Amino acid sequence: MVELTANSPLDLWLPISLGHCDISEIIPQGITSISPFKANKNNNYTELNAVLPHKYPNANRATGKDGNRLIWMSHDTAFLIGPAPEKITAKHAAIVDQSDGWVIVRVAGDDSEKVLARLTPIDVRAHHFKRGYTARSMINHLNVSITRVGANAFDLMVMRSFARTLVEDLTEAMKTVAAR
Amino acid sequence: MRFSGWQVIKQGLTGNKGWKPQWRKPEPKPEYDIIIIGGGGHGLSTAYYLAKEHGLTNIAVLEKGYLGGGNIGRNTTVVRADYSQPGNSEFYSYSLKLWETLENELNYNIMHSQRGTYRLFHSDGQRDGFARVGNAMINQGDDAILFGRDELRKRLPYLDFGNTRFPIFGALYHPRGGTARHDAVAWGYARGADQRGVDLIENCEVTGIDIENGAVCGVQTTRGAIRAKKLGIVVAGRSSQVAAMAGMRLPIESHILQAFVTEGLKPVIDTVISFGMGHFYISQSDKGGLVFGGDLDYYPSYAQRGNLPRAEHVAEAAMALMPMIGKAKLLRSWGGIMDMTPDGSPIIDKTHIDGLFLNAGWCYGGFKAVPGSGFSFAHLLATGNHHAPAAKYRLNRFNAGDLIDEEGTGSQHNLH
Amino acid sequence: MRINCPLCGERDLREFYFKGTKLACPDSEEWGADWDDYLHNRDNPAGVSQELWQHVAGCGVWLIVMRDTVSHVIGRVAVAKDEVRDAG
Amino acid sequence: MRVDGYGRIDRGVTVPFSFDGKRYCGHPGDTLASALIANDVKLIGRSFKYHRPRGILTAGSEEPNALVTIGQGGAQTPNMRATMQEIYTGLEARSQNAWPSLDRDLLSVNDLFQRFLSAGFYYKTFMWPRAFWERVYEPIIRRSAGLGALSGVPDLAKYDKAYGHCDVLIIGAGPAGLMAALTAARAGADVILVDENAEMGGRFLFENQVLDGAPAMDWVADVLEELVTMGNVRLMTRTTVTGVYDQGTYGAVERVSGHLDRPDIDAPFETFWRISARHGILAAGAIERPIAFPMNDRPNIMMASAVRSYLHNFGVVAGQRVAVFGNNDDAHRTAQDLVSAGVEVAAMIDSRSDISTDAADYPVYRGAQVIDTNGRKGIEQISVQTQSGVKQINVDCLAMSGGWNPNVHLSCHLGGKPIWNDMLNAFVPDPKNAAGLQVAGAAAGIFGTKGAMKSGIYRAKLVLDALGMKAPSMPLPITGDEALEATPLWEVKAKGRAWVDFANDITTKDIDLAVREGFGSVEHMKRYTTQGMAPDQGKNSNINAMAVLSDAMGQSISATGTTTFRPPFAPVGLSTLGAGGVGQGFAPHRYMTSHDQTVEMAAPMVETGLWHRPLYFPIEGETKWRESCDREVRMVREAVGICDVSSLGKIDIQGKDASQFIDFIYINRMSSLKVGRVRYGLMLREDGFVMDDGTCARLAAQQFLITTTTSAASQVMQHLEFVAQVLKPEWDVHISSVTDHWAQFAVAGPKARDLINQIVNTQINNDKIPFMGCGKIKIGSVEGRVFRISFSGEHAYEIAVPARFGASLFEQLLHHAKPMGGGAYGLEALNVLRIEKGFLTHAEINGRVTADDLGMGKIAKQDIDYIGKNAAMRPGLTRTERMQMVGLKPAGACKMLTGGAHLFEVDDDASRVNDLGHVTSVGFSPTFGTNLAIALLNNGFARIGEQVKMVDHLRKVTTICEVCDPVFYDPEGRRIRG
Repeated sequence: MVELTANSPLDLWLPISLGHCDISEIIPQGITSISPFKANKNNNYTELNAVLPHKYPNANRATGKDGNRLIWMSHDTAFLIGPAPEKITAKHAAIVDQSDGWVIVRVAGDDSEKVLARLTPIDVRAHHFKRGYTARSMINHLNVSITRVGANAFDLMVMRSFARTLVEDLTEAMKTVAAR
Repeated sequence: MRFSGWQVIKQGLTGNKGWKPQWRKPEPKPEYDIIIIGGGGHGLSTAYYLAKEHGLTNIAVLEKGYLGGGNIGRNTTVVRADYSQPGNSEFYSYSLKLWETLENELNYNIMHSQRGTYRLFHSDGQRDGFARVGNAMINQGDDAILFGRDELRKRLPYLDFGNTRFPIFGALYHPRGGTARHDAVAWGYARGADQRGVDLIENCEVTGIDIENGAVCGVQTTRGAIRAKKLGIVVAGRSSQVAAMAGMRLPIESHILQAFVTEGLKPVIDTVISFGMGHFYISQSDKGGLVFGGDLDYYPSYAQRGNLPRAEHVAEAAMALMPMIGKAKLLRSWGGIMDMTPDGSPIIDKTHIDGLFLNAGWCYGGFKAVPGSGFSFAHLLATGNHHAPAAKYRLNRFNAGDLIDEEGTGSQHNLH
Repeated sequence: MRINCPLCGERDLREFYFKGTKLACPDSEEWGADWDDYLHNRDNPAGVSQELWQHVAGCGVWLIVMRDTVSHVIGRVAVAKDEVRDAG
Repeated sequence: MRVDGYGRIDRGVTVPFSFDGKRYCGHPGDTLASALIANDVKLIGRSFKYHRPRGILTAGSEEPNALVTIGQGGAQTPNMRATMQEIYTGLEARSQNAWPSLDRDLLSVNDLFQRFLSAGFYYKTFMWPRAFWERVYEPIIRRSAGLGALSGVPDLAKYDKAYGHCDVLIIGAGPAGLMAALTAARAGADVILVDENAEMGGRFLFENQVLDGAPAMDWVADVLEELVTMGNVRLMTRTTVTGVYDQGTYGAVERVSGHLDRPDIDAPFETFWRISARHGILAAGAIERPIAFPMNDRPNIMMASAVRSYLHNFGVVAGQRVAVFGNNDDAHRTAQDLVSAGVEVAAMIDSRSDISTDAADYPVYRGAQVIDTNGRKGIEQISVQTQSGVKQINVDCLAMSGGWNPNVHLSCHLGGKPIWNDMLNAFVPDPKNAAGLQVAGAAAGIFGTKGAMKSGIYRAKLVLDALGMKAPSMPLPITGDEALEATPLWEVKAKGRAWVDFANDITTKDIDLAVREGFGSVEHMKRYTTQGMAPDQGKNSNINAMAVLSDAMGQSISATGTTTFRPPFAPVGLSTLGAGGVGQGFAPHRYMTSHDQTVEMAAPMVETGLWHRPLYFPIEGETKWRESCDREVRMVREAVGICDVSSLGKIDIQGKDASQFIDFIYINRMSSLKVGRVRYGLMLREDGFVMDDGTCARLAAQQFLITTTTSAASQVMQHLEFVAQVLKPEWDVHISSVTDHWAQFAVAGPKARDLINQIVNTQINNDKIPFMGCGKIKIGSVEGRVFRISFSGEHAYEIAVPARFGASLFEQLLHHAKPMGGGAYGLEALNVLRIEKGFLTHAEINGRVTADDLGMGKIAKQDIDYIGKNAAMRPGLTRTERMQMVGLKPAGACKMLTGGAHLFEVDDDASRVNDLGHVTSVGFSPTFGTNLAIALLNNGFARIGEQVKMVDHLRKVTTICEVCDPVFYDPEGRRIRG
């Protein structure tokens, strides 16, 4: 029997530390895209929340913690980062396995805000973008999900095929920040 | 007064006191045979050809501001005939032929410089697409050459052939393409029309179009009412507003196109180059400034100014393609208002109102079209018949589905 | 330019895509003047215009934006799917 | 020459640099201009048109004359302002626009012919003979025009971009800006304070002012210290705000390392900032304006304020015997400060006759004007028209002041013009112009120190009010409020050329000529003379030119008006604005999971829609791409081939309305599709033309998976969201791109099933997965999907696994295929295979074709509505003589077919009027041993079996072709079902 092995486009690329910033790949147990159907949206996600590990997040917010986090991803979708929820069915929401569709890169360290300020048009400074906040925006030319997961830590998600461009952009920004 | 080198010397020796106004500043008459609304490049060339080709001289050009103040004075000055779609091919070819004799015809040095245009391609598929265009150009009787990478490298060694994001495979070269001094084109036509008796009336804004029994009878202006039985609207950037005065709604959305110029530099780019994988094209003016542009800002605007994302994209494309111009400094940026149509091609047509004619929708191909557009529109105004090279630029072609969609991007106005 | 996305907040122009004037799609199944108007003809006002944008690099929502084409001042921004539902 | 006891430079350290190859020394804190003045260098460059000797005019970013080239090779930067360039050890500066040398410039002969080179002369000549324009005249003009030169090699320095956010952006850190920053910061607002100089302080740097009884710079130091320690303030020096954009967006250039002799290798040369500010305060000060008097362009004729700046900030003076010419009180400060510093002031020439001169300790000529100057490469003598006649005065420096122009530039970037103020004799900002941008201090026409500081506080308070913040009480330092009394003096009417625009060599005579020739509107004058279009962007000349124009037109300055102020405020390097674009940075890369192996296999890559895809996989002995391609085609036809097709768009559509949604987006019916089945589908745009094609698989009753072409994937995704959210919001449907989640491989060829069965846990067969069927597979512990679809005409599958297993699956497939005579194939073979089978790509779906044109009209639904149905009914889209998709094969002696060639009747000329269509795709078919093509041909369906002539002028090919059905290979479809 053939057994396939798993790998990541960033296997040989990360982690990287430069100046006061470190980037590393977070490989979650799974990523499940959850898009509530109208009935669930209309009853404030009551039924849906009953089968989710955390509340379905409001816009621009993430719920839960490392290893099991719900991140608001778009006008109709949140991603569950963690083990796939078992009880959820197509009755509640459109469920799509995105475990391999996106890569997560954690940007951490004292200069992480400065590095991100070179690449994203949104304001990620702590008093504007607190822990538990998430945003859909851009990193250079890439569409990205940015979530603050700690005092100086952010999780960036991009579609898997863009992973190396994300790392290249981050590395370049880390270099210029460190050089100043 | 005829312009010539001798005249320049003669006047120079007498303190340059003998030069005369290049056109009169007449008061509007109560009535004209034909009124052209819009004293931009197309309006002035229309008036010129009405006088020259059709002997019609009881003509007024009404200009809201100053002559040549519209897109003729805010473009990137490229003149070419490299179109492939029936309708465009014959028109731009005709227009280029007019360009080639314009200086001597107008006795005005418009600095038409046939320095060639290169359209770069970056894949085999794009090469075939450009080959289709180049073959269409030759079918039309114009010139085109397909250069591979090696030949192109010899000609344009300063392009990044080594490490650019989208490797350069070659270019479609159009030797007769080039540039011209934009303002001078407007002034040359203005002087030529004026010499033939056309009244060029500046600071005269049309505020209403008078229509009786389905026929045009004149206009209301900030300088009073003026009668005419034929009226040509040639007001790129304000076409929808002026047409609305006649109760018309046009297939036009107005978009902003930014253009840029650097400080003067010693000669470095002796041709016109356009990038095939990002929106960027560039030439160098006779004064030494690098003149370049890109795509629309994408949102409708009448503001004659753009925003940063487009400016940055254009500069990034410049750096991707030719990093040797990195040390050139951007001096000025500006925005022209483009009449974008649902197929990217213009309109030269009669309207459902007798005597009301429309010349609009040039998207961003207007500058190179100036001679052809004026010639064809004058023909239509004077004879009532469509001039063959512009015969496909009908107003109802969108409804009829007879589109001239060079880019194949469909009915969304801003995608052309 | 910055547009206030009702879901994401105020964001830079570069995150948005402009499609065109917001017009109601005609009901008729035959080609006719209503379709010609929908696809091609525009008021194209020099002033406030009702426009269709997508927050494509953000939450993906389609927006109805009231925007002045001369001053670029942006007025009401609404989520298109809510707006249409409210109207219906 | 240095003046002891003056300047803020560090005299304890010397900094060597060179100018035109000659070595000099300066001190830390010097600009190139101040260091050259210290070394008594007067001649810095040659003017644009007449190549006249020029020196330093100003001490700021508005400098029009002292433009130099810095550096060598890729670092060579032309047109750098000597007044802004800080010196560092090893700085190499060179003069511009002079040949063979600055001192002896051959083209200075132009100055002798100046009477023939007046404004616009070139429009009147160089027309004969015609061919001479490109060959003779233009090259000469171009060589003599321009100023500095690019090196011609790439700029290798680093640049970057950044975003900033704040409540208040304050532009300019002079008296007004610092007060505004302090006020806003103390209230708790989020503040960014930028200044274009190396140090903050604005005018205080350049004057000897006293605040609270101490030097003003002590106060500046205190303020900066307070601001630095607050957490809510970002101070940015060497930063120029270059443009104001909508909704409080500002562009700014920060000069990061261009002043350092050994910057960090990763440090950017400059950073381009995009700053989003809820409010802005423009406190950019004012620029002193020159006076247009005859021969006012000689080296060492300087702005009076610049003379003062050089004295106070750098401790240098340009001359030992200085005259000052002005129309205002401020000019007297220059005279006074020079005297205090021990420099001889030979004359203070004041055009006003009604001033008191009692207190002056220098000679004052009231009601006098400079009417001429002398001196070859620097001023030596001036002629002064005094009330008692003309007097010659020997001087080595002349300071001039025509009053001050508020720096209104940025306040006009959002449209609108400044307004003329008769009291100030200057244009001041129109408060209506820039929403959200307050103007304070000299930029608003408030020239006195006290007034400027007060206005800084006031403007900050307005901003704080709007932010809902409480303004702190702000005590004002004790200082004077010296009013700027001035009487306008634009032009000295005397014999000789008086420059208005130094940088572009425009004199008052040029403006007079423009008016004489009818170019009297301000825009016409600008365009005709080119006034204001030089590197200084008219900062020194615009207002004077308008005044001279107004005079010539006999109208007021406010009636003349200004031209439009446009970004950038100061020139911006393209490397800076385009930071990130060099090399690979211009656009992202998308990689498939097989990428690394593919590169290892030496496959050349090509990009479609940002995805890198292999063209072919060369094996040993193959030297030409065709050899590889032919082998790969035969491999698929005879054995099995593997192709990574992960880049095709994959979109998951779910919901109770998914089925009618799918029916609405495709022309053909999908709702009848059974679970586990796949159907080909064609999508139209709203305008009735074909948008894309692909397959649609029904995974469950309410779940579909559709595929798109690689290049149209994002367009289709956006289109579907538009349909779901805007056209059909009442439908319950969700759309997700799963392109990146699945690694998908085409396995094609007669042995495809055998190959798949070697790696899957449970064998597949024709019953389980029939043609156009789909289902689940398991490979070891990995669950995947299989689709029985074919783009090659062979028995084929696409198998998909989660992307983390993609590389491994590719490896396994190759490993197992090898013994079967199979292997990987690339896009070249894929293209040949699909041409043989007559399948479409975007070479055919060119945005101008209808479903009918592609022979697909027959699959369209007749009963229910779908996107594009109505628009496709237009007469122009339904004519039978439209171009239709056909196949072509060579039928004559020439067997060559080329993409992009056009088609004609065999006996017709290859000209436009005879054009019948064109070739969209070409490939050499090893299967048929000939070239095959797909083409769009007028009325093509009716012409099958006939001959046409293919002509490619560009590649010089003419081929007689037979028009065929585009399905060359296995038209009955036996193999595909096999």
